[in-house]
Amino acid sequence: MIRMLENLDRRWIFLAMALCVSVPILVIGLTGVTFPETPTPLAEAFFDEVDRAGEANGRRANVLIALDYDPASAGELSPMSLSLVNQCAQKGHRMYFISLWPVGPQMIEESIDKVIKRFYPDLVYGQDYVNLGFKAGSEQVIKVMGIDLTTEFRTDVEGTMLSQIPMMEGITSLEDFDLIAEISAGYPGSKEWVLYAATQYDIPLVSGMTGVQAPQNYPYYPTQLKGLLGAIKGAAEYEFIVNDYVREARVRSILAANGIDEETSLGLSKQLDQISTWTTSAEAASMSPAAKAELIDVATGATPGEFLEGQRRMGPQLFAHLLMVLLIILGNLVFFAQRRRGGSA
Amino acid sequence: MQILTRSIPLFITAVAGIVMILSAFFPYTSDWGKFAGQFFNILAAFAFVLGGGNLLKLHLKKISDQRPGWAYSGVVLVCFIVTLFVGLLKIGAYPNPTYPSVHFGGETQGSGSMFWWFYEYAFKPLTSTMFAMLAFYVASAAFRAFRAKNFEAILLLGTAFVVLLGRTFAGVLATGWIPPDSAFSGLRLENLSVYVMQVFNTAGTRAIMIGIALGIASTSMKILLGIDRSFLGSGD
Amino acid sequence: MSSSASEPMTPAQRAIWAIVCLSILVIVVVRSFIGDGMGRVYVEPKPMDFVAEVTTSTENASESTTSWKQVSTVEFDAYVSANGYTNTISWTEYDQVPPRAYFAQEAAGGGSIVLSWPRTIGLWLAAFFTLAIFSFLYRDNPFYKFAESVVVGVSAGYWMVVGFWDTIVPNLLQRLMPVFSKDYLTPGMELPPGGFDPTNLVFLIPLVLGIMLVGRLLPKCGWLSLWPLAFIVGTMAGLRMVGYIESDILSQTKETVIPLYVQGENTSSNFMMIWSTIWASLAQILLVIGVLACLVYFFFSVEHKGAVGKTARVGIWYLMITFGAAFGFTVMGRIALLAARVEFLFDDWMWLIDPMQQREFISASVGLLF
Amino acid sequence: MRTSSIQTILLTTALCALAGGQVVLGSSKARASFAPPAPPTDLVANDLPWDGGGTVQIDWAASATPADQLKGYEILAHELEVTPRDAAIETDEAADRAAAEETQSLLEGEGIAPEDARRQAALSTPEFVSPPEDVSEWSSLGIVPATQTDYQATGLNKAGVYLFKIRAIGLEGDFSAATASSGEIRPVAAFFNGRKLPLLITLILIASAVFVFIVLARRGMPMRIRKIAGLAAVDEAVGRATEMGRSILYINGIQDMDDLQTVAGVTVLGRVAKTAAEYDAKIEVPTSRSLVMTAAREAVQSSYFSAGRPDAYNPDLIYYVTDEQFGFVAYISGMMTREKPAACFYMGSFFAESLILAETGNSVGAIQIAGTANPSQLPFFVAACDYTLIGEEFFAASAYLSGQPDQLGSLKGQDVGKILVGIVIIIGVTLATLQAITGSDSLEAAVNYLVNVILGS
Repeated sequence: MIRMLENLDRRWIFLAMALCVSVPILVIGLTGVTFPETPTPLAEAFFDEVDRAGEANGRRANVLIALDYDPASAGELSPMSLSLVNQCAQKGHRMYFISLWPVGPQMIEESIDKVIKRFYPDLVYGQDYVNLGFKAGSEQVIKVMGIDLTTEFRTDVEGTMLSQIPMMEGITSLEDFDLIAEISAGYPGSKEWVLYAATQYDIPLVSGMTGVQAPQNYPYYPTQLKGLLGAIKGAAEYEFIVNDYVREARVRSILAANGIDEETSLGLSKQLDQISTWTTSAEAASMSPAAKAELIDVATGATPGEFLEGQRRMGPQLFAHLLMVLLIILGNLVFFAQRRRGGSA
Repeated sequence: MQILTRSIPLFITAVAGIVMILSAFFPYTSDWGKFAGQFFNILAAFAFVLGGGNLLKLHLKKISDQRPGWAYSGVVLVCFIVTLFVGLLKIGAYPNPTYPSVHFGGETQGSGSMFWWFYEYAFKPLTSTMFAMLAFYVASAAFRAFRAKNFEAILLLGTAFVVLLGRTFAGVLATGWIPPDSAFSGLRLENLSVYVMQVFNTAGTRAIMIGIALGIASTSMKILLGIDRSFLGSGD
Repeated sequence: MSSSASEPMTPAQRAIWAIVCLSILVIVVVRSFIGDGMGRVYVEPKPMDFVAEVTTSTENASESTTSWKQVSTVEFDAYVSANGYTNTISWTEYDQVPPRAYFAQEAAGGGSIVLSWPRTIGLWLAAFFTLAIFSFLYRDNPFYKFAESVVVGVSAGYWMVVGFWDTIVPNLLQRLMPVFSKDYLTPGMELPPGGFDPTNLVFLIPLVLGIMLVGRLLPKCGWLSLWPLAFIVGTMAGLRMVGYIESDILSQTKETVIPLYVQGENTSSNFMMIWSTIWASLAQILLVIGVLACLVYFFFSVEHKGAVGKTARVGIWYLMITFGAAFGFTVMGRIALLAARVEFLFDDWMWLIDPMQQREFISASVGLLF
Repeated sequence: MRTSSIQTILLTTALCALAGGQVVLGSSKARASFAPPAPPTDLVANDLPWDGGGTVQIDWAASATPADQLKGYEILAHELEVTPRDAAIETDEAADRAAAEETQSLLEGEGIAPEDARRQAALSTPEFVSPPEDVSEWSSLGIVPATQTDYQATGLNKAGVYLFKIRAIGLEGDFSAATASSGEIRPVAAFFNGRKLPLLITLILIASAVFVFIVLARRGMPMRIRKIAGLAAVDEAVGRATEMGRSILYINGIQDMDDLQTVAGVTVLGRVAKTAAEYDAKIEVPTSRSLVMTAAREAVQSSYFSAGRPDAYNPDLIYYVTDEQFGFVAYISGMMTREKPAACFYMGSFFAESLILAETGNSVGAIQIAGTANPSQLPFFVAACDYTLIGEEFFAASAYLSGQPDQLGSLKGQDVGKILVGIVIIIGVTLATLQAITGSDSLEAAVNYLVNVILGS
């Protein structure tokens, strides 16, 4: 047994890894079952910070969304971006997309297409969100933006001058944003935003990042980084919180539109499974059947697949982690067996 | 020649660096910092041209020498030139609907354009699959390299275990029996992994960061003073 | 090292690997003929038609301005049949739609959604590239070498194009040649008063430096690139020096100035209170010890002997725990990326799973048959 | 700005004398009505001196309503708009008169044409549109807790002119009357940004420590540096490559010359190349940035020159591959399996490719030495390479390898920096712990001063 392990071709390990990842994906894909998530304080802090943005100023918040990653890291990060945009759009924040990565504009486009165009078709480009595109120069771009944003970003991604974009009015530098939300895959990324934006101008910064960067950015939490999502686990937790929030917010808005008082609607939005029984009660008598049907659909309907990406990926994650632990143990068994035989390790 | 290749570059380095330092402290000089920053960004874009030129040179030479594998150099060149041609001339890109008569007015990477096609169906799958290969290498490294050779290595492995298990549902399963509101709830794997991150990892990373920052500060100073000029080729 | 990729394999191993490859092939072939098939992309054409509106200046008849108006297909056809194609611009954009929409359209008996050949070919190409890269895990082979050459070529070109359109044009050309840029490159820009802003002449500096940089390509002109290089290294050294001292030295020191004794937060009972105080204080104590011990490890002036050696050793322990944590997190990230690629193969290409509800459920259940 | 009250008091008392344009408003009598809370009084607003501009310090006296019956204070601001020029000159009598006087003086003193003089005069004495009477049209900068009586308004337009008002908010959300408006405040930038003073001092301390030790080293003071494991292995690795007749692969990270790790990597490359030149081993340097290629060629060429073998230098072995990370990795890993280098050096800034490179290098049986300051990649290098330079050690290595007094001196300077950091941490932690145990106010003030002013920047 040990002999066999000693001479194990690494291709067998590759095969085991391939199976550990692909089988759970197939099973979850076919059954649609995901593991439950328990959000950690870091993900909750991220959510709260986005939720609170601009509150002190009593107006719609200006949120700078920097998507600094490329397709290579999209597997880990795109669930974060989608949920971030979902939360901002539901909350009514104004979104300013930028990227310090050359391929970033594609990531921005993807988030806009998948979330805003599909689920929030009422939002208007130039009034509710704008895509400022990519700029080369890494942290220098951040530094210049801190002094004067318009010199670096002269036009949006379609070549329209910023002065012709309504939502750019009053935006002259980084300090005009209520929050910077950043999704990062490396350099330039979270660290640069912390160094040159959050530390220098004291703007609240939240960041989602790859697993690789998370350990290095923990020291910045909670002062320089107000919220931190690490790797797919952070994405899954955040996704979970945002999905709940969006569902509750929508239930409340339907109830409000139908003249249901705030207290009832608040109570109901916390107990979504009670909604369908509630619609038969006397309190709901004022609602039209169509409104009731919509309400039940929003409250209990399936979450769109886009917003479950992170949670789906936790399945393969679990099995692959177990495999890793097993491999380390096996590797060490071999090591100790060799050492006992007196062979060189 | 010495002036052109040594004195002037060193002067430029010192001036550019000192301007950047001053602009952090003196608000009136922040405009200089802004200009220097913009110049840098433009130079970074020019560097891509230099890179492309070098690529051309290298692979043309390989082809003309008929070195082994020169056919692949041909593939590189064809892909490079076609991407460049399509992207720079915006071939197949849709014009901006506000200014339909200006060919170059549209988005370079608008979805549906030819450049987008290169991105979506060649660039994206290739780079992300290269990245995904890491999952396999990580597994093989786990088997071959992560050996409990000494106490230090055991610490490394133990932490890796806690994080690997604590960050999935397995952590919840393994230590779910510890009541969440007891005195020892901190030992539940999912809490323990957060604890490890916030205490040990933070301490280690913080010291590494302080050390590196000092290293960077002193390297920067040596560069600005012209003591370290290896990037200009003076070596020792 | 016990084994390496270059060692020959036993015939049995070879056979198993052949089976793996073969089974993938069989699934692909069978899948493409069963149910709704696989790997197709559908699009909906969206005609973009524009008609010129020429307005002649009231003061000078020879001066006229042309503006373009987007019109519907019906209006456009009417215009063309009356005036011909002069003064018109039109093209067709295609929006990608989920296959579900196409199936629904077919069931309803026709519509505008069509199969997109370029995108379908692209999808298969993407799948080919994905598998070609993965094939390197088995061994180096011509497919991998081909994919490798493509990624080198395409990416080098990609970066140049993006650098040109996103940085050189807006930040350099718009400043130095505003009129030209507005007319031909970025029609949306605003011209500075008088058509040119003389302060922008300062941007000749990066232009000259940029050209010097590219001068590296010419033989004997290598020294030219030293100037821009000096500029880049200099600005970065200045920027980094301040940035790192501020953020990493001052801020991180500040974060470490914490009390070693912290009152616990859980006050539900006296017992819990003592324990949570112990846990919270212990965390602070361990943190401070760790930072100091690691700093000692990075101390270069003294040999690691005696008390210094012992402290440095504690520092190494902390570093190893840090690396262990980094390892754990990195593994997480890598696996998520692999999962994303596998999802691409199963979902977009093979149509085996359907998490985004892009197709009818039927196709997914056909997938289940395998 | 996380300004503690102690800092605010220090700043305002110390700097009030310096500030011009200070405006103190007479206190209005607090009304003893029950429904709306009493307004705060004694509003004082000042441009924060010695800042980068855009910040105004606002202080006021608490409302007569007790703090526990208030939700907080709302800070209101209004940016004054300049009256359109024509209106200012032609309709407003006072402005007209002022402008006329100014015009006259310009005409007499400087001989400027009447039209120009008039315009210039209008510009030099701007007239503002009077602020809206209704405070609900003023913009709210935020709400502070009722226990607080000061606020720093940040992010204001440096070129703008502002008015401020404060009002109290009752528990029911009802507003008190607003205070009278403050005077016109221009949040201008100072000559020096005082908030950065501690940063400047730190910078000077560290820089001078490095500088002093460099000077001492040049004067011949012996600089002893502890051994750095892994560096001795450089010669061994180069020697082995020579014996085996295979090449040495040197990867300088995947970042550009703007990353100081890359610069340090180039320095180490110079040394490795010199050894290689002496041993007559072939060294190959593929780079992912064209600027790095430029610098690497310069460094290697001069190494070959100083080793006395300029003829053996072949620039074609130092070449650019692609900027794209994985394009670069695909190339390198392919090349490694084909050419099987005997020694691999990874010195610079690495990311995800670290493991691919180290694993591939391992599988072809190369001796591997790595050095990087990217902590996330260190576990992989530590596990898969023979020697690894961790973080700062990597920067130290470039100094250590060169053996130059300058470089060694700078290492000593870095150590001084570490001692400083250690001392500050120990003092701070001791004070903070004593404060936590005793609850002493004076200790709290000391800790706050240390944390927010000295380290605050």
